[in-house]
Amino acid sequence: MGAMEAKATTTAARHRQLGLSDQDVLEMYYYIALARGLDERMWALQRAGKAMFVISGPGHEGCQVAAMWPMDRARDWFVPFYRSIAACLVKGMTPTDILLGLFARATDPSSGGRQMPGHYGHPRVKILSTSSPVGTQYPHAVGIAYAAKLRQTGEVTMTAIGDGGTSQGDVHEAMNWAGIYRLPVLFVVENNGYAISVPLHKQVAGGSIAARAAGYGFPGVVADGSDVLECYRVAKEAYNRAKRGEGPTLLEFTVPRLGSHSSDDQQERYRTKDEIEADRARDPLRVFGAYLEGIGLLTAQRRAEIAARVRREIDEATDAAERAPDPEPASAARYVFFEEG
Amino acid sequence: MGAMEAKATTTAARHRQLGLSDQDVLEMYYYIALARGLDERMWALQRAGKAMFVISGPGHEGCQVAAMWPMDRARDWFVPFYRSIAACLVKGMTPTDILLGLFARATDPSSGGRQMPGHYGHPRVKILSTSSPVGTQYPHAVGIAYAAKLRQTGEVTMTAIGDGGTSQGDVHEAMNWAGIYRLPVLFVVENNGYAISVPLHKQVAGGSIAARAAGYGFPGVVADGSDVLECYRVAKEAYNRAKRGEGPTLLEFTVPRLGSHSSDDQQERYRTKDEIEADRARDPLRVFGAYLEGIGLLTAQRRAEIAARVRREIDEATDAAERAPDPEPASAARYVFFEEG
Amino acid sequence: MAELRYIDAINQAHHEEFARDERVVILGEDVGRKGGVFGATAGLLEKYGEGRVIDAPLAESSIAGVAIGMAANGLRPIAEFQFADFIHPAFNQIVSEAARLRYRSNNAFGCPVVFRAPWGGSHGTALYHSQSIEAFYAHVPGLKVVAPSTPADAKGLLKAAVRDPDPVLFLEHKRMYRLVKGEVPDGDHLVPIGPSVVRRPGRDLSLFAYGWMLHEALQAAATVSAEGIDVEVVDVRTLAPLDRETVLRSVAKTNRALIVYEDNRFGGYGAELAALIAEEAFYDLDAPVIRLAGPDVPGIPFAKPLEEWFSIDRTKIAEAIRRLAAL
Amino acid sequence: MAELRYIDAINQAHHEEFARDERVVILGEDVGRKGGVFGATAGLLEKYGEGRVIDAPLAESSIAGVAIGMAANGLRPIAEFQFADFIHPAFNQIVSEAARLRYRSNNAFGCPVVFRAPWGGSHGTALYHSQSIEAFYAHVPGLKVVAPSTPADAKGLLKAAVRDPDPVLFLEHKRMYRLVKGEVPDGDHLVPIGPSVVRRPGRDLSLFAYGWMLHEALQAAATVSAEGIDVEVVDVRTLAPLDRETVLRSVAKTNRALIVYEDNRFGGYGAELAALIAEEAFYDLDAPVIRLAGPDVPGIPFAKPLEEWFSIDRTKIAEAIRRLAAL
Ligand SMILES: Cc1ncc(C[n+]2csc(CCOP(=O)(O)OP(=O)(O)O)c2C)c(N)n1
Ligand SMILES: Cc1ncc(C[n+]2csc(CCOP(=O)(O)OP(=O)(O)O)c2C)c(N)n1
Ligand SMILES: [Mg+2]
Ligand SMILES: [Mg+2]
Repeated sequence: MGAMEAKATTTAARHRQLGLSDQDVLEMYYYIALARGLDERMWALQRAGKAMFVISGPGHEGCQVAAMWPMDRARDWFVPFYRSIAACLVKGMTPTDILLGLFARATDPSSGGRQMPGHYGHPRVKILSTSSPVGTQYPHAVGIAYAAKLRQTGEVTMTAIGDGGTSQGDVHEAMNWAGIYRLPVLFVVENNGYAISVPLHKQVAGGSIAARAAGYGFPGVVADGSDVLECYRVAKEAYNRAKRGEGPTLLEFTVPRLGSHSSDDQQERYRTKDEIEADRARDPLRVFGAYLEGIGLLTAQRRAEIAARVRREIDEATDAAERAPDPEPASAARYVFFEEG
Repeated sequence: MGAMEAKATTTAARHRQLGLSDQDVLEMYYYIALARGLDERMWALQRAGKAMFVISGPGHEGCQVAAMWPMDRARDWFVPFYRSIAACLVKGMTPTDILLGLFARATDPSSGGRQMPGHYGHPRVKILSTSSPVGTQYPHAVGIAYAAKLRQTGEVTMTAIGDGGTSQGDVHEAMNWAGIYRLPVLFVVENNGYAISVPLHKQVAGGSIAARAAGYGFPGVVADGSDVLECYRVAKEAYNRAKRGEGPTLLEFTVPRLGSHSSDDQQERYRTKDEIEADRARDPLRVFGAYLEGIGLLTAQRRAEIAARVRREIDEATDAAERAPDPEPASAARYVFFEEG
Repeated sequence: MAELRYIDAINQAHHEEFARDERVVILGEDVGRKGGVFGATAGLLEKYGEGRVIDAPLAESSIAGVAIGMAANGLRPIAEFQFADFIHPAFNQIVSEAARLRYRSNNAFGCPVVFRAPWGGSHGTALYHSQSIEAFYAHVPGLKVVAPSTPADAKGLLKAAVRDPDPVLFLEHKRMYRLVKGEVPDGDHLVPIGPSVVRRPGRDLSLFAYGWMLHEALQAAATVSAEGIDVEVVDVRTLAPLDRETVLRSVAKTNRALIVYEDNRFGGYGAELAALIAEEAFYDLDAPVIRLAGPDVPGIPFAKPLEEWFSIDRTKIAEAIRRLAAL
Repeated sequence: MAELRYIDAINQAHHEEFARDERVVILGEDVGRKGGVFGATAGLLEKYGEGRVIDAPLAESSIAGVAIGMAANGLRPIAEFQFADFIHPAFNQIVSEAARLRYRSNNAFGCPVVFRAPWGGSHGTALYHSQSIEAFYAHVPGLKVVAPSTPADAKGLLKAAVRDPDPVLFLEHKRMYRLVKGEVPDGDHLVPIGPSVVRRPGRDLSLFAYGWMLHEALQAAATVSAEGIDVEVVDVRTLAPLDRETVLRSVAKTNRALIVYEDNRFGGYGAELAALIAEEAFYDLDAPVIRLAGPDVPGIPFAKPLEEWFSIDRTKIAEAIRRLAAL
């Protein structure tokens, strides 16, 4: 298929109707590929004994990139969870930032090597520091959004959690606040059907997380996390609502979990081979790649270019992060309370 | 209106269609009047300096009596909150039991004088001990219901809370559990529009508590707490669902708060005279009395008989409770852990 | 200098900080229309409006969690818990989040939130409206805990807490709200978080207390002074971080230590004071370090005879002083 | 007598109690299909089914609260918290409800619930998978707290906890699960909740520890014995209610006390031990009561150099022993 036809196709393409340029969707694909590449790199490093622990988001990247796409990278806030690698990359963290955390280096922007890998945070790009207790981030996002509304900064806040996390009382309390004050906050739920080994039917009464939003007087929508453009469409709509002062939206993205919960888990112990296999068909990297290929945007050459760029960036990031210094032992005494610098 | 017509009317009367006998509804009216009378007595004793503190439920009695009516007084469980006087009376506590708590006597069945008034509990009639932290009782009711289902005892569990209490994370977590395991539990919410001074619109996003049940996959219904028979109808239906193993129901009863939050509160500081006045028209004692009178069941004579009986029982209870001994100081050291006896 | 009740000093501190800094907001149950169940926030809603004076939903974990988020985005929130007994649902947000945010982010994010809680035993407040919670929180690094016992300190420490870049748990003893009056300096009166203060110099023994117990202790000290026992009373008004020097200096002077607290004795805050003295002032001690504290039962019972059985008062303190002085 | 790993002893205790009493159930995250993230509950689901082995929703407050209700209606629930760090959301249910139900109901209702929590620092577990939580809960009257340090005690105390009529917080040190092996008596092996035990008799000083610290302490004691310092090591395996007699008897014998715990020093559990000794054994003491504990920072950092800076190990303990012995 020649470039001419490709162009012709894309004008009518779905992404165009959503206001996304070819450039946009190729960049979105790049981020998904980058996050996936980083992911694989981290597991390889862990298996090689160079990292103690990995928790990442294979299968979650599509909806994360799509949901982050409408956000103002510099001005809006993001309150992540441990699977939010792709979202954090789009928001402005670099592969080096991520790997500095994996190696727990002194220059890790998330925590200076103080937290386990996957606990992202970055003041400059307005990503709030992540902790481990599931659910606590939802009220934080609400507080940030309340401040934005009171101070009239126009900031939108997005936060993310998994399906299991929605069982926490904090999530209910946060959504209730956001509904009462019609706050500019997007509640993302990345539903991969499991909380470690606990399946959705033992986690979510009624089976629909999005359905709960109605109980708080704001919209809840479900989108297939493999359908990146659909995820973008609902996220963009939610973002615009927030911007217009019409309050929060709950965005439930159904995604496959393309690996074990973390490097400490073996999903084969509680999931069937068939189920794990079936999930591969829902891989957003594959599905979105197929879409771009189908409309002639992702040519074999472009695919190779992107793959090369991703590999180069990850190699460079790995070297930079490995070379970075460990924190000084005595530095552990610092920052219990405020200190200059 | 003569007895003949009265009889004639009642055969067609609403309560008959609901399967309630004339005897039933007169007894229901008696319990509402008894609870109200006790209520007034407690406030009088507090004003007279004979009680330190009162928290009660004027306006809530109708829905409480109606919701408790289908329950098996001996076999089913009740997990109350501090407004549940009428419900506890129907379940089997006596006016003396209530007043022993008001006076904090050694023989107070709820706590032996250890807790503030209004913290009901009674092992024999299966009323779980009440604490003060709002919301904690919901998971307890779920645990009781889980045990009932696992042990196949056929017990139904009812618990109650106010509109403000629904904001607590525990309430969400409890309803999620109950939905997942389809437990035989009735979640009663007595919505009087205020949490002390905080109005519903600052408390409940979306404005409907009943609407939240859908998010957990079980029915939520609203009933006017002044319409005792409607409260009974929805409660009976919910009770039957629980008995049939079809799971929980959320029952939201909208009720007037016919007084201040407690003897420590002055509602005039945050509610208008008109609003407080308007509430009186919704008094379930009045409304239900009018219904019974309208169908000729509650004749002037019967009304006088009931009033006399209520006064007599409350006078006797007051004397008995006042005469009861205070706890021994050293007894405060007991029952930190299990002790025989 | 004006004489104020404890509650009025707290109310004034709110008004002054709200006027000084528009980033200051308050969220809590009944803090708006009602002005707080104890009146601590009276008048704020009328002056500063619903945006800054927030009648929060009945959900303490979110009151803490939302405050943390507000602080991350430029506000200076005061989170009021209606009773210290009801701070427990917020334990996770305060301990896992507020106290750890700066440390875990390597100083990238801070958490300037004031958590206010009316605390301690009063008359007829029973198991759930009388709890002492300081031991749980003073043990948490990253969190500051203050417990002022005078109107001047209440005002000065609250204003200092609002301006502190880190989370501060501010404990207001309910018993003092209307009972305790005192001179409060005019103007922008600040009391630094940290220093303890000697309320009554003495030679024979050092008595350490805070909150309401300080007042019972001063009464007891007055009683026994008539008997010739000269007690030094130290007000540990900041529980964490602790002013070790003032504690150790006092013991070095008197060679005897009595620690009084109304919380359950076992593992209470006074245990840390006793442990500190036993390790750092051992060679100064002429007698055992004595603790006088609440019995180890799950709460203060309601009935008067039971409440009195539980409560530490000037009489019990005077007895403990005599006992220690005689050792 | 069989040699078992700590984790296997705990797993056995579950299986035996489930077989003995059909009222025993367990609820927690991943306790079913996965058998627990550490394998403590492996095999239970297959044997006893989903009714009694409950993969709970991810909501700790309800895990505690639902267990309390189950206990009120005739079950004997074990509530597992996946990590002690995540027990915090359940603080209110455990402290306000479980610990107070019997007292507040004047013995009408009890709360026979076992709260299990893998706790303490291990390698690379960082701020949120390494916390010491014992100080928070040992302070709560109405709650029992145990922290076994051997497989035999782990099995015997867990079985005793399941049969106890009151709530028990059962702390399992993660570091021991696979590292610590030991002989476990066959049959229905029970260890009573309460008594401490002397693990190593000695003349020169008493070292009090529990959990993983006990093993580091024993190593340190072996090291210094070569130097002629004879350390008595006491395993405080029940933290609350505390066996005061064993503690005081040991100090009366050695006249020196060293308390080791890995939690933050300030207000930690060891403070109570030190305070007890300073008050009850003062005249037995030849030297200050020394505490060796974790620094007062909000958590154990992840990076190895930082983790080592924080952690108490045999080397630091040996130094403390030498220091105290020399005083
Ligand atoms: C309060 C709390 N409880 C338990 C854990 C342990 N834990 C970490 S992730 C996880 C499962 C989360 O599942 P889900 O929310 O669906 O997110 P997913 O990992 O599937 O993306 C659990 C139980 C925790 N981190 N915090
Ligand atoms: C956890 C907790 N927070 C705060 C309180 C103080 N308090 C007692 S009742 C109440 C209001 C409850 O309102 P609602 O649930 O609507 O019940 P109502 O009193 O209106 O019947 C509050 C805030 C409490 N008892 N527990
Ligand atoms: Mg999941
Ligand atoms: Mg209400």
